[in-house]
Amino acid sequence: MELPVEHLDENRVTGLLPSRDPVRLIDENGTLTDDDARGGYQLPPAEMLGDAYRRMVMGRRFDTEATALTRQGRLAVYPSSRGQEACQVGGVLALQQQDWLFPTYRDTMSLVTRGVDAVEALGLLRGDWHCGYDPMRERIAPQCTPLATHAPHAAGLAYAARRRGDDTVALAFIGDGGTSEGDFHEALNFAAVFGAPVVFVIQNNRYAISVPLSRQTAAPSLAYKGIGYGIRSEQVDGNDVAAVLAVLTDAIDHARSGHGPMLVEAHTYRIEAHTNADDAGRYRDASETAVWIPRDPISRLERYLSGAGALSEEDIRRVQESAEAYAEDLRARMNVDPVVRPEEMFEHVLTEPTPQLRRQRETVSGLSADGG
Amino acid sequence: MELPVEHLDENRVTGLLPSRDPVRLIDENGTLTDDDARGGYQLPPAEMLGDAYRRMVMGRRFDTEATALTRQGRLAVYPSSRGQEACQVGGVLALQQQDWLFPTYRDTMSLVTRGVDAVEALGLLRGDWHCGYDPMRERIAPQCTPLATHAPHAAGLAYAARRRGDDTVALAFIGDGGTSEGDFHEALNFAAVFGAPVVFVIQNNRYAISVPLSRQTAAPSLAYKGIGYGIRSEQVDGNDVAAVLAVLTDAIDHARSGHGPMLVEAHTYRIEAHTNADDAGRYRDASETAVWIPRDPISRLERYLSGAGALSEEDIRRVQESAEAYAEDLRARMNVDPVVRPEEMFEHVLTEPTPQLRRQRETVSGLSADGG
Amino acid sequence: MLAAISQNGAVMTLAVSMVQALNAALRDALRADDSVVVFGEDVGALGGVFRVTDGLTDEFGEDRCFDTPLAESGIVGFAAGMAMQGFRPVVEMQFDAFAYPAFEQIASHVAKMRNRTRGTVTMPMVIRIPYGGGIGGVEHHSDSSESHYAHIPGLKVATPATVDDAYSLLREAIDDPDPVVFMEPKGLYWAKAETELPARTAPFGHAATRRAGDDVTLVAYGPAVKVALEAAEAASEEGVEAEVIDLRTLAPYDDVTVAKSVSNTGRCVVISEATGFAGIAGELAARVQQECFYSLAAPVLRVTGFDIPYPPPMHEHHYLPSVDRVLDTINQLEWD
Amino acid sequence: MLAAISQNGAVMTLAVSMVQALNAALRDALRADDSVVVFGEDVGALGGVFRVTDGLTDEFGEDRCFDTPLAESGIVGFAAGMAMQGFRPVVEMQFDAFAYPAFEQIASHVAKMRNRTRGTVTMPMVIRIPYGGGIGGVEHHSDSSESHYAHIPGLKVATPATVDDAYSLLREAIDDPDPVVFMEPKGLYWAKAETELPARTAPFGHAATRRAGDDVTLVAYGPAVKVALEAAEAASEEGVEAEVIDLRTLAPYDDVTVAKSVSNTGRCVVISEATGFAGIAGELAARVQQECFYSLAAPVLRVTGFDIPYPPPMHEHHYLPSVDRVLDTINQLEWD
Ligand SMILES: Cc1ncc(C[n+]2csc(CCOP(=O)(O)OP(=O)(O)O)c2C)c(N)n1
Ligand SMILES: Cc1ncc(C[n+]2csc(CCOP(=O)(O)OP(=O)(O)O)c2C)c(N)n1
Ligand SMILES: [Mg+2]
Ligand SMILES: [Mg+2]
Repeated sequence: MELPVEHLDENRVTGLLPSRDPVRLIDENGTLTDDDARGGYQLPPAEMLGDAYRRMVMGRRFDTEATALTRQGRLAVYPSSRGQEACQVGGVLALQQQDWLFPTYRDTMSLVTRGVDAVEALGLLRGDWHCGYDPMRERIAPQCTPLATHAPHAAGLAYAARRRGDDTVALAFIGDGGTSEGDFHEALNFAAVFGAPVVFVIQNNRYAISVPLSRQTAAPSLAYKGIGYGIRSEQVDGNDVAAVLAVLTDAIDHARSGHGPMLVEAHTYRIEAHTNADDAGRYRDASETAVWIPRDPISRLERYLSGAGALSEEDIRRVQESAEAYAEDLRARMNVDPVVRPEEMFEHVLTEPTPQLRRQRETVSGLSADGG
Repeated sequence: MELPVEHLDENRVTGLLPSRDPVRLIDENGTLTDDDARGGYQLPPAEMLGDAYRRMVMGRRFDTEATALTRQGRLAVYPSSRGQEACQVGGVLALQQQDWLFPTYRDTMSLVTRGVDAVEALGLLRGDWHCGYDPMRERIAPQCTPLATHAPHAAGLAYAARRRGDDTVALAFIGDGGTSEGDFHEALNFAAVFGAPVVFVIQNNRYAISVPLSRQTAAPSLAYKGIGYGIRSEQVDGNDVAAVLAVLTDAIDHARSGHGPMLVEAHTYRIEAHTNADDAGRYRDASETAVWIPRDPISRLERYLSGAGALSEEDIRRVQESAEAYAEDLRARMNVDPVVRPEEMFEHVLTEPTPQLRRQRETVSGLSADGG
Repeated sequence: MLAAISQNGAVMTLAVSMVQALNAALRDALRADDSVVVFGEDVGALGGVFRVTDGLTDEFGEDRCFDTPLAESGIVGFAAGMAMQGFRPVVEMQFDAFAYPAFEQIASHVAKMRNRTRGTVTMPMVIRIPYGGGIGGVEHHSDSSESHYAHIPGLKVATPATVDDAYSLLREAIDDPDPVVFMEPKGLYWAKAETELPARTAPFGHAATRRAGDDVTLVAYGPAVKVALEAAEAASEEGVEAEVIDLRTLAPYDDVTVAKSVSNTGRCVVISEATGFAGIAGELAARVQQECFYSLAAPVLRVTGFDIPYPPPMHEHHYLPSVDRVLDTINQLEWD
Repeated sequence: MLAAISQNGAVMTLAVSMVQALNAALRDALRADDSVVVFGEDVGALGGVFRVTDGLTDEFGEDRCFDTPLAESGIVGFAAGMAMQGFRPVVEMQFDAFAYPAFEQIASHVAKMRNRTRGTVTMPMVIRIPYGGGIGGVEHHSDSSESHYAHIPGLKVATPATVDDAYSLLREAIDDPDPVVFMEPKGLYWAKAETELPARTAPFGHAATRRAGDDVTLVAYGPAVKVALEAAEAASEEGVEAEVIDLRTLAPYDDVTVAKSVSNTGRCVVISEATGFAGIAGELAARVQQECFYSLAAPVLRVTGFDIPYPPPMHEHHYLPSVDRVLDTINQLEWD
């Protein structure tokens, strides 16, 4: 006697669910974990870890400098990703040159890690233009502020690239809060139905501004959302860059080799307030943050690499020096007022301005010529 | 050494996943299934099954009559739910008086099953007013046309009722197509986070107009969406009203007793075209529909009840007679032109019409007095 | 079959419906440019609920015309992503009101992407929206949502009122480097005209004078053009000659043609099915009074949908701008 | 603390900001009516990103003021469901552009539910939307979306320009049996006034004359009222006395006050931060020319945001209606 639907293969289900516990390769003390915690993933090569270390240090220095620039009035606002360096750097290093990154408003560190000039990367937050870099050149979509709305773009772009015969993969970052939006759902579903090579990486940093994870979801963990779309899922210790690299490299391979999208939840923590303008004391206790300090992604890798003899005191000093130089250059360049032309407002609305837009532009030119 | 997140209890996961195969109590031949297929559910009492039988027959007759009324120009359009009687009737019979039903545009049969006057139930499709019945009196939300958009309402209403101290449960029907909408996602998430007593029932009838399930989702089955919200889920043979009743009664109990929402996927099939105006031949083969004919929910229950000695030939005849009488009454009443007052358009826009609305109403009164 | 018309360039005069013209435009665009893709709900095997995409999957394959999951925001967002890779997606929203879930994608991304990125990321896509009433549809099936799109900078909004324009404007929309919201008047879908396809009419931003007249200018677009023309004929019998202007595109908007006409006639009635308050008709009236202030013999008046939700089918003839309402309004134009 | 002001009814004159007045209105409404609930993103412990809900969870508990998942459509839809059970939800959209994902719920349900059900199901809810620019916000944080809501029948749209109105209009909005989109001008959030709360001003549908003058009428609302008043002062120095009208509610709209003023002055400028094309300013201009045709000495002109996406912070002062642009426009009003 027939069932009304085909009988489900047990493996289909288990193959889509994430590991029970987040994958972790290096623990908080810088020690390699045992097989259980690894979920079958291999430690990335030492060279890659060294590179990740250097970039995390640079990234953090960038982040600190950006926050400092808000105090000097050089940035309107800055959302720090301190504590999330393993995600920001691991996500980018797992990508190849032909791949695309879809960052959110918080992921400025990932932009500079991918090679965007630091001043261009801060364009949005400085306020001279919406997107300070050329997305087509960098293969990085504009940082997305309306949460989750970039996720369907990533699915569409990845699908389109595959249709063109490219082996491009898209990696879309999203916050724990962003997963609650309808667009997250629709993006995952489109990606799965069309087999788009896109990896959705949830940086679950426990907060959406002030709203804690428990108000965002009742799921066992966010990675359990994947199976509902037929998307293979994984969860990873988002403060262990080795694990992030291993899991995302695998996920990107999965997508690139035609197996469709993947969903990865990286467990991490937002160490700073939401932005420089936020007051985290209103909604969380310093004692909670304190728990996450020893889980720091940089110190953990530093300890591991030092222990493994792959990082000397001298190496550390050198990395720090170049980070300082980088920050200094950024500061210097940010201290120059950008040149803005009010007419530019009218230039990129449509390919050809309408007669009305031309008249409006003249109004502004007239007034600004008058000093008005 | 601590994990960055709490270790997940294995039972938490398995407790949220649906049975591997849809729960089924009575098979296509009207035979009781074995324990394996039952997923631990008990057969509902014979009396309840007898009632379900009668209502399914009435429901189908209603459905046939409504389609006939489109041919007579008495209804603009009618979306048939033929073949989905077990869901329409089982869903309603599982509810108690204080509960709320949130139907979609297709679920007119569920309205009449719940006691809405047949003419009022057809108000939307006749076109004299948007909603022909009083939702507050019937405890049935207006049939919802924009797909999935009623799902957040059901969550909000259920939560609000619980806040008031009522033990009301909301049951929201949704189609397989509707599950792709962002509002479905947001509704499930809100329901879970706020522990709202709402049961979401997916009538997976394999099609969204012409789009087959395979274009709608790549999930193992739609019930696997529940775990991503931390919502307990189940799947059921949607053509077996005994199983639908058992599963939904349990789900509603679960919600009523404070355990939060549930997601139930009922596997069924849309026997007719999308509406009388649709041409199903364009997108599916008659041979596919033919497979579902023997799975008919009514004949299967009829066989079971007859075999169990709970339904005589005489009983069957009597049910058919009352269905005929019901249809005849409906036809007669639908053949009377409804009285419409154009002024009514202006009366329910705001509680107090604005001066502008009053002037606009006068325009219409003026013109319609002129016969314009 | 219409397909035969534009195949191999053969041109023949036939009675063609607007639906057929739109279908031909899609077909010809798919042929002309590999980067054109058509997708949405039910546009594949079914050919769309209005059959505008009829036969496209058959002819061009699943890769060029395909069904999607039922999610409008996803459809538009997915299209935006494809556009970033050089595709020219033409997506269908099944009905006007069902485009609302995509509002955020349209307003915050499709319309702004080019601006945001200083022109480096463009959005050459078309969002087709069947709109307007008069077809006996139940609620959500007859909204006139064009004012919302017209109010969003960065979008073009086109809406044909003739069969030729349906073809030509849609071809132009697909070729346009900017995103176009293409509003298709459902009420005119089955109206036929004798024509030869492929037809090419005036480009975006050029209104068409559908009827000449010296006494009053009727400004309309989409479904209201038919009403305007019928009203003009009726008025003519009473000795008033109306000039009827069909805007064709709401954005870009053709100030010149409208102002020229009103400067001549001195009177103007704007006709639009959309709810009047804060809609596009207000814009048109505001511009006309500004640009033609000294020519106006009477205030610019509007005949629009009322400020109420679109009513149920049995009421809709009272809601829609009718010839009677237009004539009544013309009569109010201070004819001394 | 402001809380002290309206506690135990004690009344004292203090410099109160608009944020504080809104907070007091919510507080007093929560006290006055058990069915009022406040929810949205970050409205709980944080007190809202603008602190409009500061202290409410503390005082009234998690049941009365609570955080939700990050999903605007869900927030509005959930509120609609609660309203069906007799609650009066007051929901916050964090910024103007972040209300767009809720567009479908607002347009197709909140606005239409009463109509759909012949008045049996009502939607006594308030959707609070901080809107407008001038605060140096990055993109999506400065949109003026009021025209969209004003164009949707079944909604009321209120927008205060003074501290007293912030309090009074919000209290009225919460008490209103119909859904109200409550647009809060971010640019005026921190502007203070010496006042006594609870303040009660004129009800919905009554515009306020903020300054008397016989030469020209400036029609404004929300953030533009300040610009209008400043422009009026500047014009006065040049001998032109402007009457400044603050609409207070866009829907219902007060035709009478505006028409009376323009009939007297004969000149009118409409000021609105929103993109001009097809926005509410067009409606206002269209109505004025219709209602005051014979009094007008010059066309009704508009000073609005340009037809471009809201620009980045370093450009916004060029985008926003400024005193200079208003004065320039007044000068164009045919003063012969
Ligand atoms: C659609 C939308 N709604 C609201 C906001 C306002 N907002 C900005 S950041 C934020 C919280 C984001 O949380 P999460 O997704 O977890 O990312 P995180 O900030 O932690 O990186 C909110 C609500 C927004 N940007 N977009
Ligand atoms: C938001 C929205 N988009 C599109 C439509 C048009 N439409 C009406 S029914 C339908 C298919 C619905 O499929 P499903 O959810 O499976 O329900 P079923 O018709 O099978 O009962 C579509 C696309 C709609 N009603 N609402
Ligand atoms: Mg977060
Ligand atoms: Mg279906």
